[in-house]
Amino acid sequence: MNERHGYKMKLKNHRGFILLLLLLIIPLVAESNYLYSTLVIIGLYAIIVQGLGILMGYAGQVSFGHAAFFGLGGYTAAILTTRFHWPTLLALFASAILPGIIAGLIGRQTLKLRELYLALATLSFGILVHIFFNEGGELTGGPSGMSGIPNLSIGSFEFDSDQKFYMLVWLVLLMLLIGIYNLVHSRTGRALCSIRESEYAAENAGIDCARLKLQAFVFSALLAGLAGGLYAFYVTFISPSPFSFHTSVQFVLMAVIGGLGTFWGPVIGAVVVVALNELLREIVPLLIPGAGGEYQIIIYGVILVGLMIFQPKGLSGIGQYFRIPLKKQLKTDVKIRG
Amino acid sequence: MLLELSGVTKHFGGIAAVKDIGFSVAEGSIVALIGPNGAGKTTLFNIITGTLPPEKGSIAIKGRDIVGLKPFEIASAGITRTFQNLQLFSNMTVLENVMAGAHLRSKKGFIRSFFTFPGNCREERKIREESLTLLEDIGLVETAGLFASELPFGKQRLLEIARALASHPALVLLDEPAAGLNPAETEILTGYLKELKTKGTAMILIEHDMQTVMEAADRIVVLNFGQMIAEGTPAEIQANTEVIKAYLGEDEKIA
Amino acid sequence: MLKIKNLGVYHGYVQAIRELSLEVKEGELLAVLGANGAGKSTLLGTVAGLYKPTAGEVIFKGKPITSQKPEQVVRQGISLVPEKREIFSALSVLDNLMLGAFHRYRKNKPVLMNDIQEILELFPALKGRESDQAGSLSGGLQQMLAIGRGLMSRPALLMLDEPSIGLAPLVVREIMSILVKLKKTGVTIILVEQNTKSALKVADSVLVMERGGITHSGNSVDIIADSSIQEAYLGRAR
Amino acid sequence: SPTKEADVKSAGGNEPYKIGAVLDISGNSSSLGVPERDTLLMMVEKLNANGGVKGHPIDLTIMDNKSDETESVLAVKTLIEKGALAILGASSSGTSMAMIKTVQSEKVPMISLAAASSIVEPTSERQWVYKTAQSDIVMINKIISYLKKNNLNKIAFLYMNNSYGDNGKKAISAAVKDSGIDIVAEEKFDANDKDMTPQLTKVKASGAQAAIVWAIPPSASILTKNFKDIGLSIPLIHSHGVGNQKFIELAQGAADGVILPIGKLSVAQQISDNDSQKKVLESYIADYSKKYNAEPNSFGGYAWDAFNLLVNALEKAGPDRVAIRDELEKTQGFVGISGVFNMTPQDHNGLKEDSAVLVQVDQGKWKLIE
Amino acid sequence: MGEQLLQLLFTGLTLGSIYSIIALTLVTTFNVTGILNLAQGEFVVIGALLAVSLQGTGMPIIAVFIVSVILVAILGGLLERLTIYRARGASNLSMLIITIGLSISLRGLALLIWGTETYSLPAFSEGGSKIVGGAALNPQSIWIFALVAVTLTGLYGFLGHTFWGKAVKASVYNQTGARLQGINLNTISFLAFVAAGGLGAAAGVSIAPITMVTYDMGFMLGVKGFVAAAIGGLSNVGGAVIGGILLGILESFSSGLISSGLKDAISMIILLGVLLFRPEGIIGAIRERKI
Ligand SMILES: Nc1ncnc2c1ncn2[C@@H]1O[C@H](COP(=O)(O)OP(=O)(O)OP(=O)(O)O)[C@@H](O)[C@H]1O
Ligand SMILES: Nc1ncnc2c1ncn2[C@@H]1O[C@H](COP(=O)(O)OP(=O)(O)OP(=O)(O)O)[C@@H](O)[C@H]1O
Ligand SMILES: [Mg+2]
Ligand SMILES: [Mg+2]
Repeated sequence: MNERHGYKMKLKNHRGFILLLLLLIIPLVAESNYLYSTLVIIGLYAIIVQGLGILMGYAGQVSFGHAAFFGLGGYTAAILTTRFHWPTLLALFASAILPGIIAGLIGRQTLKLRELYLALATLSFGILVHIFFNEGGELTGGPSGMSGIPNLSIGSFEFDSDQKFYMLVWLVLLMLLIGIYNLVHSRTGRALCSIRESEYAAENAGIDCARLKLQAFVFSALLAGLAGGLYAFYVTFISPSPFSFHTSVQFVLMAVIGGLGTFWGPVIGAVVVVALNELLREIVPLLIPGAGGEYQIIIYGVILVGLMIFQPKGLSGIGQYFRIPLKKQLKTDVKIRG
Repeated sequence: MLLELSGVTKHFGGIAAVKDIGFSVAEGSIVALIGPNGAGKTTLFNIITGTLPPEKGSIAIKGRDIVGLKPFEIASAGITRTFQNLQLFSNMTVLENVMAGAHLRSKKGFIRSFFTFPGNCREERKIREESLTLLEDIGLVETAGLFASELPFGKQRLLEIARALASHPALVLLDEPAAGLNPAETEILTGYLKELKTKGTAMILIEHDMQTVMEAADRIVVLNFGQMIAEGTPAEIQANTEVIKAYLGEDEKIA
Repeated sequence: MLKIKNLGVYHGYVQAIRELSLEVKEGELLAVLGANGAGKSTLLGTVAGLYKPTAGEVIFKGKPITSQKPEQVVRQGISLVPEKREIFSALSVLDNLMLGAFHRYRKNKPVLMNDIQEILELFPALKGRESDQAGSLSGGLQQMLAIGRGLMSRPALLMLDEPSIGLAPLVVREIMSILVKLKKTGVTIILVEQNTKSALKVADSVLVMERGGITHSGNSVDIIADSSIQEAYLGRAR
Repeated sequence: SPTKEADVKSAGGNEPYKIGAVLDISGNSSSLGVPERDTLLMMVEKLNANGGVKGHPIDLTIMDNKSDETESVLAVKTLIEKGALAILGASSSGTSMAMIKTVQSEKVPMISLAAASSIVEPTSERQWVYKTAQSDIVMINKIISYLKKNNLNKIAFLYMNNSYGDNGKKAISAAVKDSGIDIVAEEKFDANDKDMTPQLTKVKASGAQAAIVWAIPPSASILTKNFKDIGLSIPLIHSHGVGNQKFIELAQGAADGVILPIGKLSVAQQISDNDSQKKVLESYIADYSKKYNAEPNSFGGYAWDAFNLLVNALEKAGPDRVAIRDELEKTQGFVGISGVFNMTPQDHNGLKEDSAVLVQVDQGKWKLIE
Repeated sequence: MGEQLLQLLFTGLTLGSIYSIIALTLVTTFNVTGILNLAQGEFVVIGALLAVSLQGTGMPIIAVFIVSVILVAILGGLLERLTIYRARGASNLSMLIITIGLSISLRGLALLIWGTETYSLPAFSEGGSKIVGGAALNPQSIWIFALVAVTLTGLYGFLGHTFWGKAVKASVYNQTGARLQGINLNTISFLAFVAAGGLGAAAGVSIAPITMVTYDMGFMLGVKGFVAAAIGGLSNVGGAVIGGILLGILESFSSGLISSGLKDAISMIILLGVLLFRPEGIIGAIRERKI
């Protein structure tokens, strides 16, 4: 949150919200299902990465296993609706809660680990869950997954069109953003950051690191699960493959590309990664006639590397180039006191 | 008595870092902890704050045994500290560092943080004001907006002190606060600490600058090779030949 | 020996050094004083090649070494003992000392070993700790190690950034006398200190920095006489 | 990636018929997607060169879903946006399944190139979905009858731990129920496992009289090597998943004696001249090897079938999605690469046992048995 | 039964040899640069694929081996200069992402050049598996172990017993400190990646006869190697090898005796166990004092 100049920053963010709202109106005019579904996917990822952003960017705890929570959410929704015929809305709630609970269970022990070791632990958790999806037999439908998931409906209102779903997803995201905005500018947000910076100091300032880390972990799992549930209702078919380790890495990519420890980072990250994929799909063939996926992959990787080299703190940092330094503060700084 | 230690012991491999230490700190008093390098002073701090578990011994604050409590619990019991090898929140601003230090001064939990109740805002504003005054007092207010990592070394140490004080602790453990300050700055700091004391904050002070120690401390505890070789008033300690031999050195004159 | 011509250094937006010029003679012990944030560490860091100056030049033994990389600067015979110590905490004390000599030789153990013995003689507190992890040492011991490592490189110009930090009074005096001995062997020394008293005892000449520039300079005697400096840096009664 | 067909306007002046394809060109199942893409490109070129569909050139847009289900959804939506009359693909079951909701709700005919029967069943919920690859049951039945003939009634079943193997397993366990054959060992392995000896040692211990394997190379080849190495001598029966020269190559000699059911493509020269498919097969092989100087494989075959089924329907129905769908469902006696298609409202695949043959590997060549 | 167990052991060793060589290459870069190179698997694959192409030209296998090692070593160095070197000073995470980016691009490149096909290489020594005590042993795995042994001794000698080795370690723990002692980090990281490339290729060429090679195989290999390395303790070359062998044997036995579907699950659970109860790996290293 590094608010170098208190409320000024807040204003800036409000501008961000307004800008976002305006951007969200446009597609409603455009009336393109393709655009809607792209935005739905972006929205879902943004939800996940927002949570991951809290965990990684603020609390400083890496997770390479969030695809697992994403999947758990998806499968919860799928199983509850198809196998047990729960009402969809209820199932959606469950799809957020369950991953949250699981995160709570594994978090206590896992979060004691640092950096790479935590990354590894979450990674292996992710792989375990993915194996469960594959081996779940009747319950999960094994490798071929399960189809026939109903549309999400609230009362009699059914989210059966891309447009409706688009509005739902981004409404959810917006509300989350506002909440998270408050969070990161609150005492809790500060405490999270201090954990990232130095756990020893944080503890000695009376911050219960273990608890707070766990809360952040559970929260991020909840969001991932929620997104998973929405995904299941959107595609109405679910199989293990979208929830593999690759996806976890994708989420981390989005978080880092967007900019860790920044408020808008996750959204930016999600937009950029998905949009980049779609753009390359369109553009590459124009540049290199007859080019197949190969070129897309290569270019995607190259862009990734480039970003990390030239913008290692993430894209949302670009703003800093335009921000004027706070002359006054820095001048007085060099003054000696006494 | 605010803090009471007895029989506190800790080994590292072969070395007895701290051996059977026992002394006590009265409310609103300053106890100085001195001794050669490697005597076990910082280790003792780590033990008191719960960062390291003691092997033996008891530690009680206001009569309540705090051995085995987690550091954050001990902090909420009213003990905070500074670190000899700085542990600042480097990528947070100076102000944020202090406000984080004031964590215990407000209550709002994870879930409530998602909403902005007027109450929360008031709380937040209060903390902010308090922190700024604290920075004012310690002379860092101009740098409030800088990242802690951008401060010069000496000011980073001052920031550590400010952060430790932010939660209005009953007892502060200061690990060489004057290191990296020049004599003039040290004097200002000493004055500030004494003022704090009159406000009722007790302190344990690890310091190699005898001037400060003698000026500020009510009592002095001397460690050597993990053992307590002397305890008493500044006057007594200066007279103590063993201390002079082990630590101060013969020709060290103290004003 | 070392010439600095109107140097300018920035940290981000902060100008830490502005139009600073100075000259250090061979075999001189120069003490640099100044309040926090005056720019002392930045000055040393720039000479050592850690920071790139935006203006001016640094000349060592007549050769310009401006904005050379640290690893190059060391080979010129300049060694810095940084204020944050920068020891290799996971390596043993012995390895730390050895690496101090890295730019001198890469093998030839015996020679190295008796150099190390000499250092250990200077810091008896480190004796018997040779195989311990440097990171497990106490703050002061780490400081000694850092200084010892600096000495191991046998520099022509030795720069120490607040070496007295965290050291017991006895040790501080020990170190100061070591510096004097070194100086006698012809080593040039720049000593940044906040422990003004001890520093002034040993310094030939003194230089007071403020806001990245030099406000006073001269031999230690004059400086101690100067009342304004008394006020600002030495405090009363010292 | 949308690979535009060379010169759309070549045929007549008429405005082109837009169709789209979503293929797994990169990613896990790229070995399926690539030959399919090549085949489609070849077909479109050829068709447009000869005047297209009633003078309307075909404007085919191929998109790569990177073997990813989410990408599949996005891809198919783009194509429908762009006004595709019908969708070909996707290459594998998962990616196909992911597209079904969209084509069903948008009412766009889709012809999948994947095998899983769940793609087109229940047809009541799949009015718009068709597929050209034989369902596993077709192949399984071939194998069952072979087992019966040589009264091998204790079998071991090994399968790849993905949807291909999974469907195989489902099919066979259903098929053996009342056939007096029982599965004495059932083992699976991962697509990227490097050594299947452990599974095979179990088979060895189980006393099975034949081993049936449901997998594709390279793991299928590795398994075949291991099978030889540990000296198993029972008949080794593979699935059509290994129906390409690569399998034999990689097995490095170990493949000899392997038996498998397969589409007729790989044994085109050996099948009798009065087989209705013979001509079609030979022309496809000729065209393909001329253009890419490589043997076509069954995946390319699925694409060939899908494309021609669609063209067939287009000729009758014209540029109208509903009509195209109806025509597809009416398809009768269509002679393709994978077999002779007879679609019905209940059967959106339309292939029967006669579409497959049993072959055995003999000195690194397919040899027709029966 | 005994025969079956022996067979499982042999298989385990074969797998183990593969995992340990990968783990070893990973740990090397990690120890020397502090970077966990997720593109390591791609080095392996490209090494093997190059070998396939070279072998097509009728070169003797030994020449193939050498040439592809050299080529990939160059590739490694090149990539380091183009990416890692330019990003120096960035956080570990950024570095990790960079290596992920590299692995993606390299995979794409491999796909472009060699397509989706699976290739294979002839074993170093003629005439397939040997039957030992009624169980089949793949002689290629012995070759791989030889490579492991050579690499291992090399690394131990270098890191443990040379002055440069110390310098390298030091540079991982404290970059500023290292530079102030005259240690040139750029050279070190450059050489590290050259080595990573070369070792990767060597691994690739020697495992290909068993595993065969497809353009997208690197990722899975990387993960397995990563797991193996972690079981052995990430910063411990010897541990990496032991971890690899353990992982191999574990997989073989659990798929032979329990369930092939769950073998990965089992190794993951073991990994979690190691992480939680012995984060420094089965071959522990001392943890340092933090404050
Ligand atoms: N985590 C640890 N592992 C091993 N040894 C340790 C550890 N912590 C402290 N020690 C040893 O315990 C002894 C006391 O260390 P401590 O830091 O308490 O000394 P100190 O009194 O603070 O010295 P200084 O004045 O130099 O800070 C030292 O010998 C140190 O090496
Ligand atoms: N990493 C940095 N980023 C930004 N500004 C910095 C950084 N390091 C130092 N500065 C600024 O540069 C100026 C000089 O810092 P420097 O550390 O050289 O002072 P100093 O004389 O060494 O102080 P001290 O005696 O406390 O060590 C200070 O104003 C400080 O805020
Ligand atoms: Mg200490
Ligand atoms: Mg300084």
